[in-house]
Amino acid sequence: MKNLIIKKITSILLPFMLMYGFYVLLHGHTSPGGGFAGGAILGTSLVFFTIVFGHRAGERFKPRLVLMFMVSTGALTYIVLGLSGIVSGGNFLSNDNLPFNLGLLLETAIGLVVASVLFSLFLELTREE
Amino acid sequence: MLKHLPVFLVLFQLITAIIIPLIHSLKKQLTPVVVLSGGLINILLSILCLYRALEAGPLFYYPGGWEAHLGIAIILDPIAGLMVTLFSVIFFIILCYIVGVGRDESWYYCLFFLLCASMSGIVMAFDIFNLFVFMEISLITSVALIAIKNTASAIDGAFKYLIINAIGSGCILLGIGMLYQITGFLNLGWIASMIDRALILYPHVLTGVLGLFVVGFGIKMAIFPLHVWLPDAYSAAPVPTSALLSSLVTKIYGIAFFRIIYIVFFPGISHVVPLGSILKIMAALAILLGSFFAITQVDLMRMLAYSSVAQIGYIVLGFSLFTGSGLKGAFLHIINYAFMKSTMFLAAGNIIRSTGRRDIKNLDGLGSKMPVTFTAFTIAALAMIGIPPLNGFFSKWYLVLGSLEANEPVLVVIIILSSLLNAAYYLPVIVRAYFYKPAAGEEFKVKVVEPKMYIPVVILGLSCILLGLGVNWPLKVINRSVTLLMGG
Amino acid sequence: MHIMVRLFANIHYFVSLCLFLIGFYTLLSNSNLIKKMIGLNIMDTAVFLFLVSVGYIKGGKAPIIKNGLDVVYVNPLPQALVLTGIVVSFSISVFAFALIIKLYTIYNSLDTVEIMKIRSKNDA
Amino acid sequence: MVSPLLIIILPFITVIIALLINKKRNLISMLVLLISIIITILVFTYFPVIKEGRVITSTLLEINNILKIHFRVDGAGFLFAAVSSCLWIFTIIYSFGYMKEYRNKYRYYIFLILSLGITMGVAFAGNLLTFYTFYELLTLATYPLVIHFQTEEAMQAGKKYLIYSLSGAAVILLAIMLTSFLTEGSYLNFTSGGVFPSGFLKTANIVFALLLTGFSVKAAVMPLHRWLPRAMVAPTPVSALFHAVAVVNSGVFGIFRIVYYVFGYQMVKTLAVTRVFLVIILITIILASVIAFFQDNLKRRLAYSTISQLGYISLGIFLLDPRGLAGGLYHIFNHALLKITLFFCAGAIYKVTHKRNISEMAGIGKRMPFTMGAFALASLGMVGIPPSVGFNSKWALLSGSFNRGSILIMGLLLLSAVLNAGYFFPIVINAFFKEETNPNDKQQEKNGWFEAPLTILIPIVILALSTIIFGVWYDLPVVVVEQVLKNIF
Repeated sequence: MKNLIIKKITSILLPFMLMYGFYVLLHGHTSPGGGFAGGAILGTSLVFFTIVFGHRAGERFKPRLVLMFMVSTGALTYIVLGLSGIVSGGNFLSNDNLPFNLGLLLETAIGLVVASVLFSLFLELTREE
Repeated sequence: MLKHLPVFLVLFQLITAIIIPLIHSLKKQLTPVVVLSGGLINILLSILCLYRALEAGPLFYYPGGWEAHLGIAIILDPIAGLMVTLFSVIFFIILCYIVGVGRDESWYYCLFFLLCASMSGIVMAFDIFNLFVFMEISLITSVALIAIKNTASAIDGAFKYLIINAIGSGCILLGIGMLYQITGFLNLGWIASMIDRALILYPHVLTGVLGLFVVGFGIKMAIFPLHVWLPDAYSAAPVPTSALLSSLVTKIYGIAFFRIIYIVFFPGISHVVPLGSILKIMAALAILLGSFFAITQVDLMRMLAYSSVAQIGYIVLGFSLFTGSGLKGAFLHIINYAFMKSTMFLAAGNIIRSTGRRDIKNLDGLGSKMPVTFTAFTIAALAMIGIPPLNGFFSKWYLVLGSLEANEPVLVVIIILSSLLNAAYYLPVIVRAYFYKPAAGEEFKVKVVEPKMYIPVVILGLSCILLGLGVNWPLKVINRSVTLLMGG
Repeated sequence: MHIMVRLFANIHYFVSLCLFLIGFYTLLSNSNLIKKMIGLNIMDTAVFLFLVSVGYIKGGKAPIIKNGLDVVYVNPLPQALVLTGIVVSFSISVFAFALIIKLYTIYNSLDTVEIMKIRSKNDA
Repeated sequence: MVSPLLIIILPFITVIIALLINKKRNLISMLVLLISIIITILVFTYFPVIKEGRVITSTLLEINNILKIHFRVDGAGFLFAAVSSCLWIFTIIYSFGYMKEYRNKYRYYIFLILSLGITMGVAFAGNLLTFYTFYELLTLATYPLVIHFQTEEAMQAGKKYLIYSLSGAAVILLAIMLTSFLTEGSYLNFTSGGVFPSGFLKTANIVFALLLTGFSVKAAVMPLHRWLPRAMVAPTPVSALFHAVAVVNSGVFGIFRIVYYVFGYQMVKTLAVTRVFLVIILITIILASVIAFFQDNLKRRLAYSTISQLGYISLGIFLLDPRGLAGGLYHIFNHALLKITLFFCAGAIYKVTHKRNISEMAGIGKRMPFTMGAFALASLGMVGIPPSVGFNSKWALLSGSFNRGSILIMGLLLLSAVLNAGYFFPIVINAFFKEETNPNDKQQEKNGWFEAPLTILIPIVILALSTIIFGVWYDLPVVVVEQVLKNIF
């Protein structure tokens, strides 16, 4: 998009959007919100960025591969965290005997997956052949 | 550690699904190795599951440590163990076939494993919502598995599949919400404990729930009037996909549906709605009309697709008889059908791949050109028709016995008639292939079928014979499942 | 009169039913693929509305347990259901749109009737 | 003495061996001959046991109470197996000559030996389900033989054969399932005296009618016979073997088994269906003879004669009388021997002169004296003239119906014998005493004998002689049948 105003406003807004996304993500276990909502906000902000600044900007860092790795890592992290419940003697995903807050870490993993999936879906759908 | 088996199984499948694309992007040569070893370990794990389920009775598992009425519930009973094992075996053979064909698509494998995970989830879910989630995963992965072929007809079929099944999902979700509203639980066991009260207080709501479930699951199972999406999707999909989808996926929705029916609704609901009769009529129509449609098809794959519509009818029939033998027949037919149909689809895949022809009329004289593939196809077709020593006969036997127990002689006639109809559309294919000569100018240019492509087909075909001679073994497990469902 | 009162008391169920039917009608009656998807989404929304209203308690707070406070919470389970449902419907929509884009590049049309015509022409 | 399983499995193993030695296809026909001889010897090892009146039963595979692959070697089964396997040897030798210049010999021999194994299965099956299994397999294994020439006509005939047979089998299956349901699954093993519970008379009628309908298809009882004349497009050895011996007899044998070993003759007597079926059989006997009278195609005439003769066997079974049953069982033996000879002769004539129609065969006896002589001998047997083998069974049938006190049946039997004479003797007379009508025939120019090759001629001559030998020395069937009768009555 060539509109200068939109570009400027976006560049101002973007950090706040990201921050809000992280806020929702990290406070998900004690307040409304959580991994999916936060991840969605993060992903949307990236989408927003790409819409305004163009595909070139969005795809600057070979995002397809990076995103694929992020999705995979997020999902694997979730599974590994879940398994830590078993290791500590409880059921899968159980939080009872763990020294750390499983909820927060899980939300982070989910957020990672959601944000990267959302963004990669957007990139795939809008890709010009 | 055996306690965690069901989770391990699903997690293993998920992890394999996730790492396949990663490995593929790092080192391409490793992909088939990872895929095949993943399939093998999958078989081992699922056999372990079956063993655990048979040895120590049903195992309930609650991830996160939440109790049954709040959290997710997973069950590992003989039904789940049996289905998981069946699925992993067929799955592995089809994987071998894909590797043999040499598809260089890491995403294809990834989706296959995801589908496998969601299937395991469906059969092991003991709370409705968890079931719903797994069903949606399997919906999306199966559509992706169809659309991955990227031809116009495949995408058309996939879209149709997606939209119609999404309506089904909506219905199911609405039904789940209503059921939750009147019972206050999502766990099947707890719902069942509340259902008697609910039947008295809200009979109409329950009828509505049941209607939504029948429509929703009916779409997913492709039971007769709701089957419209199936032929387009299966005939256009890549061959391994249609083999897997047709032989197992729709049947596993059936298992999920009837598990809900048996645990929650049966037998109280029969005072409110004649559920059994409705399902029986649908099944009978599916059996007859599916076969009739199959007879009229000219395209081999479409014929096989319509035949799946008919075969789903058998399974629904067996379940909806609400008798012991009927249930045995249904379970046995799920197992047998998985082997028969995947044989046929993979054989058809070989035929199409090496000749480029899909029309039945153009297959004259192919039998001598592709003897191995066609022998397997013949065995599977004869099993479908129900020739005694082959496996298809035994499931029909139990279905008939179940219908007699349920005092439904009309259904017996329908089953027998449908075997004749089966013969009417399978035998011409075989006869043409073996005994007709290709028309002038229509001679084949057959590409060589490599052993790695036909060995999976042969293994599946042989297992049709072995399952026929050794019906004892699956029956043992099935008997356990049946007593579980019949609550005895 | 009595019926009206009951209807008003259960207005969310009524609305969700209406939305469901509107969505369903849209899905069936439109030949445009995008409009079909809109119909599907309306249907999903109706289901979500229904689910949320099932768990809603008037004056209830967000269901996060803090020590020592004894307040009325809304039922968290339906919210979890809706959240999951939204994820599912989102992914189905995205997938469907991906397929629609593919169809559009193949047939250069979004209309199912036209696509059918083109297909039958291609077959013949 | 070996397990019946081995006899049944042996052909299947042969097929596997045949597939392995695919390269040396010439060996296969010899291998098939060898195996059929071995099988015949193995079958005859049962003879001492049968003579003592013992019955061997063995269970191969017990899936559960319902589905059990069970074998039973008794007199009747032995008779059927012995007749079939002996005639199989002759057929294979005959095929060496007959099939020489046709294509797909390899397939032909493989399915021929496969059918032998399956026929042995039918003979030795020990319960209804096992019987049904082999009965169904027999259809599938003989189909490739029926359509062997793959002409349009053959394909149509094959289609008809399949439709009729599979539908019949489906009806049988329905009946078996009903029986199994009524008896709670556990009493399907053949037992002399019957296993069907006596409580359900109404259902018993239905089941019996269904079973009879199903088996009538292969036994070619009249309204269900239409596949048989059409199936005459098959190569002559196949017509001879299947439409005189194996396939049609399997139907008749099925009727025998259900009447005496499933329902028991006491019960059958009380069933209403029995009378109806008896009438249908009598109509079949007479009507088929009349139709045969008007056929000009030799093989078709023989086919209709087969339908009529099968009626005799069914009649013998349905007289429900020791003498009558003996007649029926003798007639399995006699008819097989006689009809295969007749078919072989027809094949030899076709092979040498390419003539199918009787009207073209005038004077052919002078050219092919051995073949037509054999034909004449077999015709004598068919009519039932004493020194020949056919006399025994007709006599037994007559005395059976006399015991039953039915003058009508006796009269119809005699009438049918006259009709037999009426459609067989003209062929013989025509062949020996008329002048050749077709002077343009190539063979006309050469004088003298014009017999078929030795591989064709020898089986014909041996079989024709044996019709007389067995007519005089009738111990073998008598000994066996006596044991069967002792077992049943």
